[in-house]
Amino acid sequence: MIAAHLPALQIVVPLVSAPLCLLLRRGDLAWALALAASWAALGCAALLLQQVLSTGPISYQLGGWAPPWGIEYRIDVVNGFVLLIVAAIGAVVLPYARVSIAHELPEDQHAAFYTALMLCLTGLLGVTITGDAFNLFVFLEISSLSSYVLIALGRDRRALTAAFQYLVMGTIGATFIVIGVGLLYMATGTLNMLDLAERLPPMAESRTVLAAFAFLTVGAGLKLALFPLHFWLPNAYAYAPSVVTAFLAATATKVSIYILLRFFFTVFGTAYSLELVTLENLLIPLGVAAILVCSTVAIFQTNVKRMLAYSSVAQVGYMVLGIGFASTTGLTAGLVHLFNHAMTKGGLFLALGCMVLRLGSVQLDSLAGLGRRMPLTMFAFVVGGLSLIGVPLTAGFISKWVLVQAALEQGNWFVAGVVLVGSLLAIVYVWRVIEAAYFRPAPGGDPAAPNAAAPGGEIVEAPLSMLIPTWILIGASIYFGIHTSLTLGVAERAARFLLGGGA
Amino acid sequence: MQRHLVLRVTTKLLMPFILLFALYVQFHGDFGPGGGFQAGMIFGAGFILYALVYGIDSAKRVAPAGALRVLISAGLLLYIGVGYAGLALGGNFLDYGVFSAQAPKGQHLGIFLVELGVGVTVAATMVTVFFNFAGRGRD
Amino acid sequence: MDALGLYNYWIAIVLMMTGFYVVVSRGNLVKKIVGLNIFQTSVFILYISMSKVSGGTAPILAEGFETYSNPLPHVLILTAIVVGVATTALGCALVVRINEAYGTVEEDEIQSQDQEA
Amino acid sequence: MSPETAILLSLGLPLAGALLIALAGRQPNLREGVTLGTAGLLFLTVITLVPGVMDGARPEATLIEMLPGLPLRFEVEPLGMLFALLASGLWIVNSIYSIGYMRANQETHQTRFYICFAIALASTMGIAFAGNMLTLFVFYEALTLSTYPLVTHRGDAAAKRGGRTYLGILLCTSIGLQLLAILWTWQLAGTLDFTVGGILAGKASGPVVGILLLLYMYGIGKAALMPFHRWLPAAMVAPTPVSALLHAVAVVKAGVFTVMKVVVYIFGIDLLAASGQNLWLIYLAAASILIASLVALTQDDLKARLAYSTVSQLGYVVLGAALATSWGVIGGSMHIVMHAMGKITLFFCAGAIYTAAHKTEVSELSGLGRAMPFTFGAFLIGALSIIGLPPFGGLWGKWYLALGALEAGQIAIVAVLMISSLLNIAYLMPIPIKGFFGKGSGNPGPVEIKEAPLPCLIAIGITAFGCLALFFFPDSIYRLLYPLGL
Amino acid sequence: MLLSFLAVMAIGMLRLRNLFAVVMLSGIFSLLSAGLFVALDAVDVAFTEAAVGGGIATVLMLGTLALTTDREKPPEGRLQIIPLLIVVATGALLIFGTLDMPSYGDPTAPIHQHVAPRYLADAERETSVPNVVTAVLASYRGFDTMGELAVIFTAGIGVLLLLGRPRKRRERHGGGQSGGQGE
Repeated sequence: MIAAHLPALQIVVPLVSAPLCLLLRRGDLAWALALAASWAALGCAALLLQQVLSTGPISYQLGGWAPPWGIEYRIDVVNGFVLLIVAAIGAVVLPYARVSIAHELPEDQHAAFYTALMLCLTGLLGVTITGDAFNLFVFLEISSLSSYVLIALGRDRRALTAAFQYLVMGTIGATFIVIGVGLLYMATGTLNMLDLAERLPPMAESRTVLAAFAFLTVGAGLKLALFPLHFWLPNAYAYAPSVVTAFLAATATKVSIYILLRFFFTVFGTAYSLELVTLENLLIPLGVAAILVCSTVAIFQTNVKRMLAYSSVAQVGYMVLGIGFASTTGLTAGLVHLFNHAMTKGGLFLALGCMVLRLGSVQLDSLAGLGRRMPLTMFAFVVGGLSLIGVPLTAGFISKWVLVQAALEQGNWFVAGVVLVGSLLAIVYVWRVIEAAYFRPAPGGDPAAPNAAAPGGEIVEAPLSMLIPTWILIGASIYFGIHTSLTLGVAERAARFLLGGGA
Repeated sequence: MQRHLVLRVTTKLLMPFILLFALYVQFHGDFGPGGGFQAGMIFGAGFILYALVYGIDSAKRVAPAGALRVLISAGLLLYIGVGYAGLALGGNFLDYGVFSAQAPKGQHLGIFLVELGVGVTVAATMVTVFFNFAGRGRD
Repeated sequence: MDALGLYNYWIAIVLMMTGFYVVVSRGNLVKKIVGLNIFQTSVFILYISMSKVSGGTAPILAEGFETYSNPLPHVLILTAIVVGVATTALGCALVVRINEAYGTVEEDEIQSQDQEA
Repeated sequence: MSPETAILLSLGLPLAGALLIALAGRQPNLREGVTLGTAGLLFLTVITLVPGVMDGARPEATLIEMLPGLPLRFEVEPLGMLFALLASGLWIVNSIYSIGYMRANQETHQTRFYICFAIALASTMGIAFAGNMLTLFVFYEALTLSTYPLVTHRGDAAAKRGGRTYLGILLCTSIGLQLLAILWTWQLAGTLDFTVGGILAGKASGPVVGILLLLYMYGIGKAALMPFHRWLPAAMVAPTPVSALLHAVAVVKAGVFTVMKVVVYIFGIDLLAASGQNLWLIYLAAASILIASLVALTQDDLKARLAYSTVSQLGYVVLGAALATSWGVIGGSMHIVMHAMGKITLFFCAGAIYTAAHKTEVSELSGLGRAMPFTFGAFLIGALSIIGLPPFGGLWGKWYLALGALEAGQIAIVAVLMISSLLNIAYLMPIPIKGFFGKGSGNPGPVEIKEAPLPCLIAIGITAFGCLALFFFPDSIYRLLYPLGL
Repeated sequence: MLLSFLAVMAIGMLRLRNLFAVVMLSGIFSLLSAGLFVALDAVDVAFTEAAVGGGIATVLMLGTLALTTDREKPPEGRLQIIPLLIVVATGALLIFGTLDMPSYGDPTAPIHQHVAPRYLADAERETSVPNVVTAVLASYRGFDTMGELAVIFTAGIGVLLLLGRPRKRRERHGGGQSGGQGE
């Protein structure tokens, strides 16, 4: 009974928890509920992926109406994988949230905060799981609106402007997607993705379809901060509350990338996306530019959160590269990096959250001597940083390895070089932090800023409830750097599926 | 505006009609244009009018923030609840067919319920939003 | 493909682009929101125009009519409108807060304030 | 104990040691006891592997499959055996020395020091026993990272600058060039396992081999092939035991060891010799030898002078590899050992001098020899061994190298070897001579200067004796290395 | 014709400096488009658009103006080139896209052939609701509507979170929303 309805539960369990959180009013109760819901969601995702891996794609008809008349949920290896990532991050971030939020938000907002967080989770999951183009838009908006709110809750007033900027950009992006979907609908008369995939090839020449393709690409590009469209991201990540940053950085862009994949390979089909439109000529240069430019910009940031935000844009570049190659290896690289980067960045931002809790700021200078005073947090950051660089035995190494493989397969030496240069740039910005934390003496007298949270200005290690989640993610980024059969295996199957089942 | 007698009276007179119309739109949506969403909008608008004329405070007395908070959630919960009911009765999520022996009747019932949910949440949200904006202005 | 047959779409597109231009070119936050509204409303027009069937009538089944316009776009747009107003509400709320924090709703002034801060 | 367990144990022991050290951080005696104990056990464990390898066995152990078709795999072969023996053996000595040195100079963060040292050794073992290029690369990076805190040990501005150069050059070369080369190899050969005769034979030829070789040689920054040698002098800021670790025990040795492995087991000397791409490498190495020696002449800071001497000595090993002849390979490998023994002696002495007299400049050493004869005597021995005079081990390395050069028909190289030996004399001998015969330059008169603390002296004694011993028993090493020639 | 009116409105909004007028115009814009929707047989949509665009949205924006300012500071004279280019490019792309569209009102267009007919044919029988729009909205695509409701809900929460607490006198950056009581 339950098993048959997992796809619905995957979405509805977190969704129903949202209004309940609001009703509970008391922050801690709301938190407990949200926690439970997110773990349930993780459970669903795990079961779903396991089902898919064993018995192939699942289709679920909402309202019992057969597609294309009703809305269909369709889970295959690809979005099963993404679902797992998103749900996992949600489940890890929530335990962390309690202390961090208690510190960053006033008491009477907690319940509403968890409501918004659960809505965001619901939206992201919904986007990932759905098999209906318009339904995708609706859930995309749920996640977007809630994330605008979440970002605006940051303590710095710049959070407000960042949120507004994001709102404008996001809305434009969403509207573009609507236009794209509308054009597709106009051309085919259906909204169901598979149905579209069947009906599009005959009209591959149609200019309407081409326009739709363009609008969808740009719209998704805005959402995933594809290089020239990334300007909203750094501020948004830098000024949002720590938990929110960690959550969004690890999930939102990933889901947008999934949207891109879905439309390119399932709806339009490999043949169309890569042979007619020859997308790689667009994606690969953009990816390269993203890696080089944004990594360089990251080097010059003094706010560590902002630095990592820029690095995120660069990392998106790697994934886009992977997609651009459009070979099995390339897609595998993209997907595996999707996973690895989610773990690494999530962990890094959580570590930063611990610092915010104790120091009240993540300016490079205020981290001085932190290596002695918050050893566990700082070491977590170091490991995460290494994974970002792509040092062996970390997840980052695996993604880079596969990615360069893909580049070499196509004899694309330039890109291979760029990927490695990207890691070199990463060394620089990661090391600036490490040096500050370990080899700069702590400012005497009052450590950290005047707004240090800990009593007496003495900096102590972050509480376990925050350290453990941080280390879970960091640990994951080590574990999946050594034991890769799971990630690589699934990612490769997904890549095969996209290329094979796409056209 | 506390002193404009005409306004106050006309509002008093209009109020029932607006609300009535809202209800009509709500429940007649199946047959004519309209439905939960529009109804909620009208209801909210009517209430906002009331608030404008009689002042926020009296309006808040009628609909305290806490109550609104509950209502907002209630509507959504109702909708989701209907979905769960579908599950519980062995159908798919949001499958209304199972509510009754003959599917169409079930469908009708389900549609009625979800439209109600929509109406409640929309109206409550509108009023909340308005209150928050207005409340912002005064201090 | 007679041009006349596309006239509707084209006007809609022109409107759309006007709104879009307001959004990207104007520094006043309120005006940006207005722009977004125009932008979205015109998208709605585009959708609805495609649902029209000449000689059809509103898709409320009744005796004496057999051709109806296509209901699906209407449904989609109903949803889209709601999403639009939700966005507007949030946007306005943000603008109010920004105005409180910065004392202005002009993008450039806000930026200059952040610079010196 | 079965070979597999021995292999895994030799990785696990240092790590376990690091853990214990961390726990024992509070009581110095216990902490350093642990260090010594671990070192001893490690050495014994490695010893157990020797007989088998001597008889041609190639014990293996596989950890896990890291990437499809690319497991973390270990396989002990002669070269690695030798390297492991050397590193684990010298670790004991070095620990003894460290105890004396670190305490005498009241260094801070001693716990961190010993921990990182142990981890570095673990990575060294990993490099030594690596069964494929990926494994080697993994531990190569691990070694870089674990030694970084040692280099920046003091934490002051200079140390940080040094550390930055160290890390910058090593990581950039390894990620930027070596990783690329590895991936390319994987692309070409479809395997990265070290196999006798090389894996690229028939897969690559002509210019490809040349480019690959270039990528590898410069990608292995630890081999300090000019012009990527800057990190070595930069790392001089570190305390002396660390310098010893860098120069003798682990780091640079890991570099040249990797070079050897790549040439012998990835390219295969036949392929290299056939492709003729090794010529430029030969000249490069020769140039590196001579230039570095000349630079060493100009250095007044003792440690810096030794550092450049190291750069030039590494040139020998690379040269041996580049000659791509059996004698050359054997000579190069043997030189790894000989140079390690000699250079560690020299560094110990330098450290001892610093500890006892706080002198770092060569010009200040006049007359010190009379105050600390033992140290300077050891220094003399080390120097002679480096120069390659009998009766010291250094001779053999150069001997086989010269043979290799002749075998390859590179008469010029033989000349280079001779010249560089003369240069060695020129920059090394002045130090003991000054020490013994130079007139004590008054301030602080040699009177109150005594020998360094006992542990240091013990260590120095052992290594100096080592230099002597190696001269008399080269044949065991030779028998161990002999299969490489094939 | 109606459309042309709309165009005028839009241009007006672009030019006008007085935000109050602009908002009013946008209200009228919505109402006009509502009228247009009626003309296009989309009564439900028209109804909603009137209620939303003419009503709520306008009220919201007026509220915003009341809380901020109703003057837009005159933008630097020259009209920005890059935005214009972006816009023109997008527009051109769309026009290009329309070229292959079925002409307006053409009953043989694919959208009238594929999915929709089933709704028109069976909705009443299957859901006993004559208003097909309602049927599709609430039943066939009921899940979309649930999502839509969630969006509204989100907006409500958002406004609650953003404006729900009385403003503080000084809102310097660094210590933004902290302290103070909820409603």
